[in-house]
Order: sequence, then structure tokens, then C-alpha cells
Amino acid sequence: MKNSATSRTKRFWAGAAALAGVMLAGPAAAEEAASAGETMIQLAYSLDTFYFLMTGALVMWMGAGFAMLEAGLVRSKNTVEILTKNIALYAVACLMYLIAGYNIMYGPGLSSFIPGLSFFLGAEHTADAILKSGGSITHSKMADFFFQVVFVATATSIVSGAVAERMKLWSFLAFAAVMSLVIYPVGGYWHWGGGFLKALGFVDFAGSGVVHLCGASAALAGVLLLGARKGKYGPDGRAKAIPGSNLPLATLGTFILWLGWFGFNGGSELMISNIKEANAVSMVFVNTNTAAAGGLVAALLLAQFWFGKADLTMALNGALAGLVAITADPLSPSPVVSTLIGVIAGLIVVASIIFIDKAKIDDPVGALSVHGVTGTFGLLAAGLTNPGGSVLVQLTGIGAIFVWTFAASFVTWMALKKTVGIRVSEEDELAGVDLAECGLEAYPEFTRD
Amino acid sequence: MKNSATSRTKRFWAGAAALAGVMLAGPAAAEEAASAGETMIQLAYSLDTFYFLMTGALVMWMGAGFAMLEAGLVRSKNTVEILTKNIALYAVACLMYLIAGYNIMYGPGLSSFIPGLSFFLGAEHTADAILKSGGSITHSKMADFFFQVVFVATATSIVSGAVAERMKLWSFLAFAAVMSLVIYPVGGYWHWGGGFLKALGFVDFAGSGVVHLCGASAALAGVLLLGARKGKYGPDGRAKAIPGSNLPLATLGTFILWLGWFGFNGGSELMISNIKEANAVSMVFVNTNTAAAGGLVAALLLAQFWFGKADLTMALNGALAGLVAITADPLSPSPVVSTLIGVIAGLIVVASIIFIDKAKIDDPVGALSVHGVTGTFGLLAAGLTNPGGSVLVQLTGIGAIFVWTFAASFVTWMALKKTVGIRVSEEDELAGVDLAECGLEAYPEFTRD
Amino acid sequence: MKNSATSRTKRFWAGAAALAGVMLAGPAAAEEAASAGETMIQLAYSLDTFYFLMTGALVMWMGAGFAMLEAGLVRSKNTVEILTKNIALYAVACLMYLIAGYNIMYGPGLSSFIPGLSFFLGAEHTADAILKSGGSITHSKMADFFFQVVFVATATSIVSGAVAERMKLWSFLAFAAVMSLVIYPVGGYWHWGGGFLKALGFVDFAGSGVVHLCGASAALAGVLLLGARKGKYGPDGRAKAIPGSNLPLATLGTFILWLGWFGFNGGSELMISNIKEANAVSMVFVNTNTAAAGGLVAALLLAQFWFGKADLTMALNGALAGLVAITADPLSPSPVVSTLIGVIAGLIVVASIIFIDKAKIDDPVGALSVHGVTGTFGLLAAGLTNPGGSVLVQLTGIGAIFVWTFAASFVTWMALKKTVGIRVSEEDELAGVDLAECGLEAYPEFTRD
Amino acid sequence: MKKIEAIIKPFKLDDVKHALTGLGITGMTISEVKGYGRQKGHTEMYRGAEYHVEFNPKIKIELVVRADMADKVVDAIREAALSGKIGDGKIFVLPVEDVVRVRTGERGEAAI
Amino acid sequence: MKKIEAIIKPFKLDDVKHALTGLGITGMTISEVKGYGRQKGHTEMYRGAEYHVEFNPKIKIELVVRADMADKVVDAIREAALSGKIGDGKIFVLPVEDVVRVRTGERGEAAI
Amino acid sequence: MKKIEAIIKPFKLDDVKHALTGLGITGMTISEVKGYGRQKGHTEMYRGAEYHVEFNPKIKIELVVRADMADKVVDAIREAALSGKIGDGKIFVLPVEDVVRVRTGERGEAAI
Ligand SMILES: Nc1ncnc2c1ncn2[C@@H]1O[C@H](COP(=O)(O)OP(=O)(O)O)[C@@H](O)[C@H]1O
Ligand SMILES: Nc1ncnc2c1ncn2[C@@H]1O[C@H](COP(=O)(O)OP(=O)(O)O)[C@@H](O)[C@H]1O
Ligand SMILES: Nc1ncnc2c1ncn2[C@@H]1O[C@H](COP(=O)(O)OP(=O)(O)O)[C@@H](O)[C@H]1O
Repeated sequence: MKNSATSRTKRFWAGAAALAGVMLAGPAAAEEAASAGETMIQLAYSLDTFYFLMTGALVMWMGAGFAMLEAGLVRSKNTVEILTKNIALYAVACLMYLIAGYNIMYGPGLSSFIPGLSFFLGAEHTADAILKSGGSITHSKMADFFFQVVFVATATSIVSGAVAERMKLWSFLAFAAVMSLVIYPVGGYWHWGGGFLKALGFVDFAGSGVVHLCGASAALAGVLLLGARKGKYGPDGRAKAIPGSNLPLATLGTFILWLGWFGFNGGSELMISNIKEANAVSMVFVNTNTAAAGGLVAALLLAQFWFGKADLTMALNGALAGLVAITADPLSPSPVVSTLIGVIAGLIVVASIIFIDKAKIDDPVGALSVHGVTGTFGLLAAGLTNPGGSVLVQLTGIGAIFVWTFAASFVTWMALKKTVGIRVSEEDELAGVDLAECGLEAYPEFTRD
Repeated sequence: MKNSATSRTKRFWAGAAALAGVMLAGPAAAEEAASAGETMIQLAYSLDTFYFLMTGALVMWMGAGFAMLEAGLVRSKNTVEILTKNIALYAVACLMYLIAGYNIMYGPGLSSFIPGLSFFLGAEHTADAILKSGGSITHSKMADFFFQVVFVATATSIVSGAVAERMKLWSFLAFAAVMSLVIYPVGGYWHWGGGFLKALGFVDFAGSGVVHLCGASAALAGVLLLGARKGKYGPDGRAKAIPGSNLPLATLGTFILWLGWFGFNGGSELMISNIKEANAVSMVFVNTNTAAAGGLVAALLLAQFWFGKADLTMALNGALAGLVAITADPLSPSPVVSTLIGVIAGLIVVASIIFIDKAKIDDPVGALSVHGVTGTFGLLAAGLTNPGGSVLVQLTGIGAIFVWTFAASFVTWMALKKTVGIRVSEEDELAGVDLAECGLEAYPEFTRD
Repeated sequence: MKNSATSRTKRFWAGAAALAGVMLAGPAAAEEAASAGETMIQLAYSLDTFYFLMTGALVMWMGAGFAMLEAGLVRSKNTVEILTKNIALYAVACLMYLIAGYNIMYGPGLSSFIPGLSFFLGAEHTADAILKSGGSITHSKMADFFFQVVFVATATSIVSGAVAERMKLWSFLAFAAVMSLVIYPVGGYWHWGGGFLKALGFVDFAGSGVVHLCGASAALAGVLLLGARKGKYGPDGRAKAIPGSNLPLATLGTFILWLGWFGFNGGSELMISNIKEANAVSMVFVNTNTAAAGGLVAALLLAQFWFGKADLTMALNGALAGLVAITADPLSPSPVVSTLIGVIAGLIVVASIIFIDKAKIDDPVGALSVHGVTGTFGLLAAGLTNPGGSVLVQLTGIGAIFVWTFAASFVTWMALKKTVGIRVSEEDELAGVDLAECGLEAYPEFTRD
Repeated sequence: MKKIEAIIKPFKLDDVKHALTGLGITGMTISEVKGYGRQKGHTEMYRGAEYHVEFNPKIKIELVVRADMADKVVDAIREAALSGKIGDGKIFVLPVEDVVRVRTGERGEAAI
Repeated sequence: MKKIEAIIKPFKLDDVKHALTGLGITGMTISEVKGYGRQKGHTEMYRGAEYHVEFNPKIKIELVVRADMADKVVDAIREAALSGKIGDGKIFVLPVEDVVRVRTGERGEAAI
Repeated sequence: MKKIEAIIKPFKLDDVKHALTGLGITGMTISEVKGYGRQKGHTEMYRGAEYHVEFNPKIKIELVVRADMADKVVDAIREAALSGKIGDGKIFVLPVEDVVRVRTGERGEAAI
């Protein structure tokens, strides 16, 4: 409890104090040394927990990144709704994951395919248990939950961008609830929860598959059932450009995501309190950064050569593509190899966005390409760069995550479509979903509506 | 001082090095163990200090959150001025708190009601003193100042939103100076500074009362003396909506505040370097997050049912309401109880905003409701959830903070009103305060003025 | 690799565990104590590495700050291009510094003037080496690279603002590549890399000279070769105001920079894991904050007295001026002295912006004044406040950095000018560089073009 | 039929609209314009350099009315738009030859 | 020569432009306006307080044509702008006395 | 009295304003419009998909003048707005029947 700097509660671990002050006599040394060991376990536990909380906070911040990115890439008449979706999905995801999602993902499972079900969070680790474990319980359970819960929000954020400008707000939030309660946790259980993908040796360090491919697969199911935005494809079937209304916001969103990704990947090492782990986390930071840089430069150059102009939005997607791709394994490759992975991802994402656009799959922000296509690429690359990786196993993992997420999402979207509907009326879409759904305009004073 | 990775200064604590390298002989063991103890105190001190600095930086970031939230919720013609107020008040608060505010709040007092007065910061803790204390001095005095100074800026930020769009810039900054020099520190002294509220057992972990209720009380005094914005109430007395001009900014501001709140509440545990503290900080993070999520969802649903539309601005206020409410005690309740506290706060804030609006108290951003009403609710809830809490004591604390802050603020505002004036001319208000006060327009190219 | 909370890899350092569990017997005590020492070295290494990564992440975030600040201060028709420049230069700088820049700056040099040349990053410190060093290797090499790489991006960001609204995108990025590959690293080598400025006793804690003056010198060379924006100076030669198009973005950018600066200066202490270092880092945080606050208030007051209006953009520049000035030495002065340094910097920057404007050097965002003029002032002030400082040595350092950077940049800009050209066509400038260079508009829906 | 074009101060729009609907007017079109006139603009400083804002924001109201209504409409606008301060604006009356209502195809006075 | 002013629904702009270019029209000028008419606005809630949006967004198309083209142009606009729902807009025809093309100095019909 | 409507390139506004004030003109009203004409728009790529910008930004100047001033005003605008490049714009002259100054109630030429 907060208090002035003068009247503090005594330190919990008296060991250190004792050591510092009293210990000059011989006989008690061994006993006190035990205390020293305990103190070090406590310190390491604190450091790892703090590291978890800080990196988790960075991942939480990615929610703002998605919100800004998507708000910048839609038209102003649909901006309030996308903002509402983004911040509300974060809240919904947090609550659903608290209710049961976390337990489904990380609780004891029924088999390596079927997770178990239980509700709410269990008790925190006791000091006794931690000390008895000799330090193999490395961080707080609550910190673990916090770190994990921001991941499920990320997965769900991916969906909102792809279905933007035409999906009903509440249907979307209903889907977000199902996704964070069940769909994402089941896929997560298979790998990080200790399920069959883990057993197979699937490599997915921080979630190119578990998080990003999952989000993109759910989005794809939604987009297919939803159809393209009115006016996206001309009578001749050609894709028309629908420019985003606020590119500074989109750029800010990308910067936020880039920053948050240091938490996303950096925190996924799960521990930092010894030399090996600290070195690993550092390597992850460097590789994450360099892959993003490579992706951005490659996408910008490709856009320049292909379209003759330096398309900023492609550069932004390129950076994100690099980030998604390296997420599968930001630890084993060298920075140079990471740069290359980023570069390839940056090239892929530009081509993929154009291809998907031409295939009449309307994805206003490029989420399918950024998270799905380059997520898949990243997983395959990890099969090669990771010493324990295998392309075959990676393909199995990709297939499993895609099939499960797509199927479960399709069923969910379909159920929503058949009941409450998932698409706003044509009239509302024309006028913009903001007024229809939220009764507000994002920029009431300047929009030329 | 910065330098290359190769030529580092030797580590200060030679103990560890010695231990690692030399210590294989028996007789010196005990002596060296003392060194080990000292090293551990040093490590813990460093970790706690670092934790303070990082969480303090997050709270500083809340200044940007308030600036963006308020800039998004006012009209574009008053945007530059609100931005100027927000960033300047942060600076002014930092300077005033440095000059004497911090000492008033945390220095030795004259009685449990009357704080002492001294100027500028005292000396940093010496290594000797820390080691001798056996680790009960847990972090740097400068880090403590840094953490505390960002809190006073938060309290003052609350005021700027409520008086937006009509208050004179320099009068506001003058008030901000008085508030951060005296008004806030005195209330703070009563509780965190070890005054009578502390003695009574008042529960206010991170400042639902000391910071948020204080800010709202000061704002209320200002709003009452200032009157409503021209055109806010029609001739028939009905409140008219004055839509905010940039909702992406308001959403970004809320995300920033949400992130910053992990520092606000998480840092208020004041220590993280042992298992118990690390667990506590983790619990605080989880509860802070879940209360915000609950508040957001509840406010959004209530808006949907009440107005028929999903009012984004209410959702944002709902999240902030959850955050303010849980701030009184984010440690004792379970995550489920915290969610409920957030939910109730989210419901309260919507009703309160509408009620205050109808009561002809014009608060453009809802600061009175978010910080005052739900701050009060949070303090009362803490009286129930905290094992050492008492609703009676909480009421005493609420009363004390409100009466003191309101009265002192009222006098200050009144003095300003009688001398330099606090309200811009009608003409300037009509044309927007930006041009009159700052000579600039926020969006000179797009505003339809 | 990410995994559930239940199945963790055993802790690397078995020492602590052993101590905690087994060690009650006497004879093994000394041996185990060695283990304890090693564990403490590991913990300190982890803490310092983590501190590096977190402060580095804050500096990376400054990239977003520059992007927003500059995007807010240019006209909307040039906004996409400035965003593209800012995010792309960050990527380019990261790649160039990875290829050779870091090695040039921190690798072994040929002489104290001429750095060496090698490519890509060397190997990470091994645990053995660290332990053997007795803890004098304090943090991961990769973390060091990460921290350093974000600095070079900062230096390059400074340039983009000064040459905004008229420079070709790809020519700028080419310059950014040269600057981060060679120009900045050479100047950096002279001081932080252990070159002759280091030997002379030059005081530049975190880069008022190495980073900010360097960036401004490079920018000055560019601006002189580029000329003023069309329409900036009337036929009568008087400077015309060209108002920035989005002041909330500019304010957000300043807040981001302010936050990031805690990483910039705070991380430059390079170590936090003992009492002395933790206290030092805390002092740096406090001084950094207070100098910014002083700068902001001083600039705002001066603008009010001088122009009769509280010019927000001057206040923002004032805060940045305080930050740049204190960067030369945020450790030795007291908070009060730091405030004064900030105040003087805030006054200087306003005068300097106006003077430079009148001198027909067209710098849309004030980068030359903020980073160059107040950077120089900060270095001189450090010559006085730092116990080991000397104004003469400071002048030498300023001269060396300025002459080298200006000359090398001038040659680079000139080469670009003579080959691909550095300035867009008059027609493109009139229509805005966004469409010409990027094919996009920042706000396609609202701009009154 | 006549077309009335009125340039007024933005904050007078509500009053003018009320005055017009009070006369039974059922349609009008408004736009944002900037006016140059006897009401001078203002000079501001941005980062120490002066800039002149010579054009003041105004609202332009356009409405087509039956010829016999024109005078009443002009008077109503004049009264409602009057603040007495410089810059209150102008009202222009122009001849109109034909009017068509898109929805129904009606022409002439019926279409107003 | 006649000036045709049409107030239409924004999403009909493309259709109207096609219809006009189909007639051989080579120039027109458009602007964003807000219309008040039989098509009522809508009422929204912002933070619990009502606000009425009485003006609907419209596009105004202005073009000057040869007198003998006027009827054809009016018909073409009418057809293309028609959605049949209230608020489809109005077309006004005004007399024009002279036209000048800035670039060439041509006057009258040659300048259109 | 005549109403002069000129559609010009935005960057020519300053020159035209100077030319007009040089003639003793004391009032005018401007607005932002988009023009379609011989000056073609441009085609851009956004994320790989083409989009056509067919309307170019223009400024519309409206001013009512005494009939005997009309020619001088038209000439002054023409000269000042001329860049010689396609898209320089048009000037239209329309008849005006009455003018009212809101502030004073003056009518006719006195009100201009
Ligand atoms: N001759 C004119 N033609 C067109 N618009 C005019 C003319 N004179 C004035 N206006 C418009 O009327 C507005 C008010 O005119 P101004 O001369 O400032 O004040 P007042 O009408 O009170 O004398 C101007 O801002 C301008 O928009
Ligand atoms: N008398 C009028 N003068 C000018 N504009 C008008 C007039 N009547 C209608 N309008 C314009 O036409 C638009 C459509 O008119 P409205 O009455 O809503 O529908 P409809 O033409 O289908 O009956 C209005 O929004 C307004 O912009
Ligand atoms: N018949 C017309 N009616 C109304 N506006 C026109 C007409 N013709 C041209 N304009 C306006 O004049 C502008 C310039 O015309 P354009 O044909 O491009 O060039 P130019 O006048 O040099 O031949 C157009 O963008 C449009 O705004």
C-alpha cells in the first residue's frame, strides 16, 4: 500500500539483512547461506515477474496499435465503429480469457487434442512452493495470466481489421467473445498448453501460428461469409481503391505495434534472470527489430518498382509482415538471417495483398496477408532456421491451426449470420456504420460526408 | 557516462566478483558472505528503483493520454488551447512539486493535519545508509520523487478537461501551480504522507481519493465558478450535445491512460524485489486490467440499451471509470471481484455523466463523473473489499479530501476570477479560444470554422 | 521458447537452488558460496540487460515521436511523405548500423581519429566469459547493439524534419543510409567509441553532441543545398508563416519524445545493478524531466511576452530544447540546476527559431534550433556543471562533431544533388509531395487541397 | 422565381433557418464559404512569423422561392442575420428560369 | 447560355457525371453543400444528450451550357440523380450573360 | 448589377485578390470547389489498386459588382488567374436583381 518514503514495511526476506549485518561468525554461515540462496531465488522471481509485467504491458499497448492502424485505413464514416470494436474487443477478450479461456489453454487437458475446462484463475504461487521448487517456478501466476491475456486480444484484433466497414458491431463482439473463450485457447492448448503440437516439436516461439495465423484464419472465415464492401469491386469486377482516411494514424499504429512486438516476442522467452536467458531475450529484441526493418524496406522498394510510387501503407504492412514472420522463431537465426526473413516477408506481403484483392476477398487493412500469409511463411522459415525444426512438422501445425480456427470460426460466424446477422444494411453501409451503430461521427467537423 | 561496450568501469560491488573467483578457501567464507548479503541488498535496491522508474515513466505517459482524450472531446476551435494546457500543466506541476510540493506531502509535518514546509529535494540515500538499513531503504529517493511527481500531474490533468473550451489559459496554469504546490500535497500528506487519514486506517492504494477525487473536487469548484459553455444549454434549459471533434484521438488517449495505469497502480505497491511483493504487483496489474475491461463493457452495453447506440465516448469513460474505481484497492479483491467493481463503475459513470449534464454542470469530458463519482465509489468499495477497511473511515477520508480540495480550490479560483478573470470573452469563446489564446489553429487546413 | 506455466525448463543456475535446499552442512559452504557469487553476477547481468532493453525500447519509441511531431508541423499535402521518411529512415538506419555502423563506432579503431571497419555483429558474451570477468561485463552485447541502434535512428530523424516538404524521398533515404553507415558512427567513435574526444575528457553523457548536434549539422548541410520551401519567403524577403496542419499530432509527438528521452538519457548510464548506478539512473530521470519542464515553461512564457500569444509549437520546441540541452550531462547537476539549464534552453530555442527563420534558412520544424543550437548550449553548460568538464574541451568536441558531420554531409548531399537530385519539381512541391512521391494523400477525405 | 443567396455569419445560421421555416420555406441549401470585405481579417503569429487571415468564415444560404415571396424572404433573412456588427453579410437576388424536382420531375413553382 | 445548378445525393455523383459526359459536356464544377428540405435530418445521442442533424450532405453541380443544351442537360441529370426516395434534390436553371475562358480569353459560347 | 463567378486555380487566389482590390473591389466570397474539365485528373495506385482523381481542386470566387464594373472585373480576374496551362478556369457573368447589406439594410448598388 502506498506510503511515504520514510515509513516502509520491513523487507520480507530478512536473510539478506542478516547476512549484511550480523554474519561475521563462523558456525552460522551455512545456515545463513541457505537464506542467501532463498534471497536469490526471490530476486530472480521478482525480476522475471517484473519482466513479464513490462513485456505484457507492451503487448497490451498493441491494442492501441491495431486501433490506430485500422482507424487510419478505413474511411472516416466507419472510423468510430472500428475504434469501438478495437477497444471493446480488448475488454471482451480479457473477460472471456479470465472466465475460462486461460484455463482451457493452460489447464490440464483431457488428451493432447482436447483441453480441459475450468473457470477463473487459480491461486498464486506461494513463497514456500517457489522456494521449495529451488527456483524452477520462475514468475508469478498472475503475471503469467496478464502476459497471456494480452495475446488473445492481439489475435482477436486481427479479425476486426479484415471485416471492417461492413460488419455489425455487436455480432463482431459476440464473435470476439467466442474466439477468446474457446477458439484461440484450443489452438493455443495444442502447442503452448502442452498438446500434440508441442509433442510433435512444432516451432512457434511467440505465435506466428498460435496468434497470427489463428487471427487471420478467423478473419478469413468472416470475410468469406460477409462479402466485399459495397463499391469495392466495379461492375467490371475490377478492384477499386478505397483510400484510408488518416494515414498518420495508420503510421502511429504501426509504430505502436513495432514497439509492442518487443514485448510480444521478447516476453515470450518467459525468463530473463540468468545470463543465458538475458542473452536470449536480447537476441529476440535485435532479431525482431531487424526483421521489421527488412520487411519495411523491401515492401517500400517493391511498391516503388511495381507501382512507381512509394506506397506508405505497403511499407507499414511490410514492417508488420517482417514482425509476424520472425515471431515464429526470433531466437535461433542470426540478425542477418532475420533481416532476410523480414525482407522476404515484406516482398510476400505486397504480392499477397494485391493477389487477395484481385481474388475479390476484400480485406481493408491487409490483415489476411500480414498475419495469415506471412505468419505461414514465418512458420515454414522457422522449420529451417530452428535447429529442432522440421518443415513437415511446421506444415502439420499450420494445417492444424488453420483448419481448426477456420472451421470453428466459420460455424460461429454462420450461426451469427443466421440469427442476428453479421452485415449492416446497405443503407447504413452507404451512410457509414458510425452513425448507424454508434450514433457518432469520428470527425464531425471536417468530414465531407 | 556513456561509453563503448568494451571499456566499462569495474563493477561497484566487488563482493560478487570476489565470491565468484577467489572463494574456495574456508576461513574467509563468513566474511565474504557478508559481502554477498550486501550485494543482494544492492541488487534488490536496483531492481526496486528500476521498477519505480519504469512505472513512473508509464504514469508520465498518462499526461499524453489526458491531452489526447481531451483534445479529442472538445471542438476543433478549442483544441490547441487544451493541448497547451495539458502539456504546460505537466511542466508546471513538475516544477511546483520540485520546489516544495513533494516536501509538503512527504516531509515531516507539524501535526497530523498540518504538513511542514521546506524546499527542494534532499540528498539521495547513500550506499552506506542503505546497507546499514539492512535493505529497508528499498529504492532511490530521486526515483521516489520521479514517481510521485507524475502523480501530481495526473491530478491536475483531471481539472483541465472539466473546464475546457472556456477557461483562460494563464488563469488555468496559475491554478495548476497552486494545486500542485499546495492543494494536492496537503491532501496527500494526510494519507500517504503519514497524516491523520493514514492513522485512521484510510484505504487508498494508489489514489482514487488522493489523486482522482482531489482532481475532480478542484475541477468542480472551477466549473461552478466558470459556468457552462455558451450554447451548451438551450433557452428551454435542455442540454445540447456538443460533439467532440476527433474521436480517434479520444480513443488513443484512453488506451494511453489504460497503459499508464499499470504504472499508476502497479508502481504504487512501491516494491517488487521479493516473492510477496512481486506477486502483489502482478495481482495489481491483473485487477487493474480487468476492472477497466469490466467498466468498458458495462458502459457500452448500458449506452446501447439506454440510447439505442453504442456510444464510443461512454465506453471510453467506462474503462476509465473502472480504472479509477479499482485504484482505491487493486490488491485485495480477486480478479472476479475487481471485474465487478469495474462493471459497477462503468454503469455509474454513464448515469452520472447524464445526471451532471442535466444538473447544468457542464463538464465537456466527463471528468467529474469519471474521477469524482467513481473515485468515491471505489473508495467505498475498498472499505468493503480490503480486510482492514471500514466504510466509516472511507467516508471520513472522502469527506476530508473533498472538503479540503473543494474549499481551497474555490478560494483559489475565486481569487483568480476577481483579479485576472478565469473566463475568456464571449466573442473569443464563439470564435474558439485557440486563436484568441494561442494564435494558432489545431487543424488550419480542414476545419470548417 | 514459449510454453505453459507448468512445464518450465529448469533454471540454468543450479547454485541458488542448491543453496536454498541442501546447504546446511559446513564443509561445502565455501564452494557453494562461489556459486552464490556466480548467481549474483548472473542476476546483475540480467537486470542490466533488461534495463538496456527497456530503455532501448523507449528510445525506439522516439521514432514515432519524430514522425508525429513532423507530420503535425508540415502541411497536409506533404504529410504522407514525411511519415514515409520517418518510418523508413528508422528501418534503413537499423540495417546500416547492423551492416557496419555499429562496428565502425564501437569496434577497435585504427587510430583515435580513424575507426576500424568490420561487418555484422560479433558473438554474444558467453556465460563463462562473464563469470570469469567477475561481473565487469555487465550486459548482453545484443542488448548493447539494440540500445545503440535506436540512437542512430534518432540522429537521422532530426534531419528529416528540417528538409521536409521539398526533399525527394529516395534521395533522403540514400542520405540516411550514408549517415547511419558512416557519418554518425565516425563522430560517435571519437567519443563513445573511445577515440580522441574521449581521451580529451569531452563530456557528452547521452548525445547532445554525438547525436543531436550531429543530426542538426547534417540537416544544416541539407537545408543549405536544398533552399527554402516555395512561398516561405515573400518577394519582400519576409518570412511567411506556413502553419502546421495537425497540432494534436505535434503535441503527441512531443509527449512521445519526452517519454522516450527517459530511455535515451536513463539508459545511457549503461548500468543500474548496484546502489550507485541505481541512484545515478534515478537522478538522470529527474533531471531529464525537470529540464524539459523548465524548457517548456520558459518558451511558452517568452512566446506570450514576445508575440502576445501562447504559441503551442514554441512550447513543444521548448520542452525538446530542455531535453536536448540536459542530455549532455543529466547526472552531475542538481534538479534545480537542471531546471535552469532547461529554462535557458527554452529561451534560446525561441530566439534561435526566429533568428534562423529571418536568416532565410527554412527549417519547418525547428530542428536546427532544437537539436543544433540547444545541443551546443547543453554541451557548453556541461563543461561547467560537470566536475571533470572544461569549456575548452567542450568547444573542441563541438567543433569536431560539427565540422566532420557538416562536411561529410555536405559532400553526400552534393553528390546526391548532382546525380539524382535532391529537390522535387516545383510543380510537385506546389501540389504537395505526397501525390508525386507516394501516390497517396494523408487525409484524402478532408483536405482542402 | 428568384434565387436568394445570403452570406451570413456562421453563428446566425440557426436563427436564419428558424426565420425561414417560419415563413413556410421548406427547402434551402447551405455551404461553407470565406468572405473578404469591410470586416478585416486578423493577423496571427506562428512561430514568430506573421500570417494574415484575410478571409472570414461565412455561411452561404441558397434558396429558390416564388417571385412573390422574394421580398419577404430577404427581409426575414436580414432581420435574423443582423448582429449590427461589421461583417454581417449580404443578400443577393437572382432571376431563375426553371426549377425541377429530381424525385418527381415536377417543374417550375411546383418544384420549389 | 444557361447555368444549371443541381443539388443531388452524394452517391449519385458518379452516375450524373457519366450522364453528362455522355451528352458531350466537357466541364463542370462541384462542391459539397448541406441541404435542408422535406427529407428530414436525423437525431443522435452524444453522451446522453440529443443532437439534431437537420442538414443532409449533398453535392452541388454547377455547369454552364449553351441555351439549346439546357433541357437535355436537365433531363440527363434528373434521370441519373433519381433514386425515387425523398431528398433526391433540385435542379435550377439560371440565365448567364457571358462566359470567359481564362486560358484563352475566348468569350461566350466558345468559352464553355 | 452583375454577379461574377470565377473558377480559378487555388494558387492564383492571392494574385486575383490583389487584382480585384486594386480595382477598388471591397467584397468577395470564395469557396472550395472541384472542377471537371479538359484538364484531366490523375490516376494513382493505393495498395496496388488504381484510383482516378477526376476532379481537380479549384477556388470559386463570387462577387457582385455594379454593371459598369463587370467588364473591368472580368478582365482583371482573367489576367491575374492566367497561367497559360490547361485548367486555368472559367469566368461567368450572371444578372443580379437586388442586393441587400444585412448590417445596414441598404439595397441595390449602395449595398455592394
Ligand atoms: N460585392 C460582394 N460580392 C460578394 N460577396 C460580398 C461582397 N461584399 C461583401 N461580400 C460578402 O459579405 C461579407 C460581409 O461583408 P463586409 O464588407 O465584411 O461587411 P458588411 O456587409 O457588414 O459591410 C464578406 O465577408 C463577403 O463574404
Ligand atoms: N427551395 C430550395 N432552394 C434551394 N435548395 C433547395 C430547395 N428545396 C430543396 N432544396 C435542396 O434540395 C434538397 C432535397 O430537397 P428535399 O425537399 O429534401 O427533397 P425532395 O426534393 O425529394 O422533395 C435539399 O436537401 C436542399 O439541398
Ligand atoms: N461548362 C462549365 N461549367 C462550369 N464549370 C466549368 C465549365 N467548364 C469548365 N469549368 C470549370 O473550369 C475548370 C477549368 O476547365 P478546363 O476545361 O479544365 O480548362 P480550361 O478552362 O483551361 O479549358 C474546370 O475544372 C471546371 O471547374
